[in-house]
Amino acid sequence: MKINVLTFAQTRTQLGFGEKVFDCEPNETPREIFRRLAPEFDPGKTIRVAVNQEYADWDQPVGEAFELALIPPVSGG
Amino acid sequence: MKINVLTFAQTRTQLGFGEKVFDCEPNETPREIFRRLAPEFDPGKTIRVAVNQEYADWDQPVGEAFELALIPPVSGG
Amino acid sequence: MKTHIEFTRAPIVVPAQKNSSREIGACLEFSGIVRELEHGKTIPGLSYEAHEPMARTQLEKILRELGAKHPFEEIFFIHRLEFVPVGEASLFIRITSRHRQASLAMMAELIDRLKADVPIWKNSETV
Amino acid sequence: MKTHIEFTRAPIVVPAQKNSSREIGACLEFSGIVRELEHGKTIPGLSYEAHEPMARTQLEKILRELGAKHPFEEIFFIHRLEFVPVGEASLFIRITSRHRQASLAMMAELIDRLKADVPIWKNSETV
Repeated sequence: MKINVLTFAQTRTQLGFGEKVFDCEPNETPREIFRRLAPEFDPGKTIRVAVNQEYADWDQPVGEAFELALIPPVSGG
Repeated sequence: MKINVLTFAQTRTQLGFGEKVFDCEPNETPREIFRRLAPEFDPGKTIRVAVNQEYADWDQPVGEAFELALIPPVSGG
Repeated sequence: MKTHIEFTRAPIVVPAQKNSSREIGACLEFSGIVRELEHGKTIPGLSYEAHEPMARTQLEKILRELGAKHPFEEIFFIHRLEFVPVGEASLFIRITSRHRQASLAMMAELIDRLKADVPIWKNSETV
Repeated sequence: MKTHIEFTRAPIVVPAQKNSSREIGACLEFSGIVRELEHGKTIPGLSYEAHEPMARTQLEKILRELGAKHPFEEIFFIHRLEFVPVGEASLFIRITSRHRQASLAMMAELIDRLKADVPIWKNSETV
């Protein structure tokens, strides 16, 4: 299946793209997908992941998700 | 000495005037002055008194005060 | 910390916004509006009276006290007196500060103090 | 409880005030303004980016959650994106409610939640 991967702020710099479509399997977790597409990238404890625009678990399979987004610490306002 | 007495809201209705000049002595307290000029009036626990535009004690002599005001519970805003 | 205290018998005119400093990060404005129902009764408006010089003195004291805890840049405080029809503002407060927390805490505490200690009274005028 | 959420790339235009109900007693407005000093450095402004659809979803969820505790009449939430020069607003929030407490609590908690959970980021642009 295809999944749209979005990055923002410092994660866009780290990964070198803002939006890209990747292949993945429904039983893959966000952590596994990012390990595959950006082996150097470590989310640490501060970067969250969103699946279909909801905060999600790094270790929960993505299922039929259409979108995966890296959410570094936010700073709106 | 002369003292200017002000009343507001329900105390104006109770005393029947909004502003009036009275004679008093520096060693009289607000309670004594009001007992003399409005014997029926009872400040109870909710009506405060202001001497020279500062909240004051009902039982403290007024001294050289120029103004005595009855301050029923306030409701601005 | 600049303060402006005003009492008016006409509809409140919100003062123009000009930032006095490039370090202001928050501007908070509150309008208190007269509601149609007062203790379950429909009213045309509220009438306000004040001991104006004492209200001003008390407000200045309260602003000094609260400003020591919540440093602000500038406060506009405007209270309308006499008759205020339903739907119009009886009170307007603007607070500017570097950080939002000071404005928010200041606003909440200032209105609490206003309603406890500043000699202003409302009387509902029933039809 | 009506909510309006808007993202704009132009200077924020404060929406006209029309009271939707004669039972509104409080109108609270917050503007978040870009300050000149960011971590001790002078900046010309800040650039904001957002995951816009997710930011909107998160805000709607937060407004539902907070509205259950602090019943409000209407909320306007406007966040500016891209470059915002010093002295201009990056954020505008208007909350109307029957009583002031709901607007004040809502405003404080909404901004806290915005700064914790809504996918919007600022980047300072140094000269």
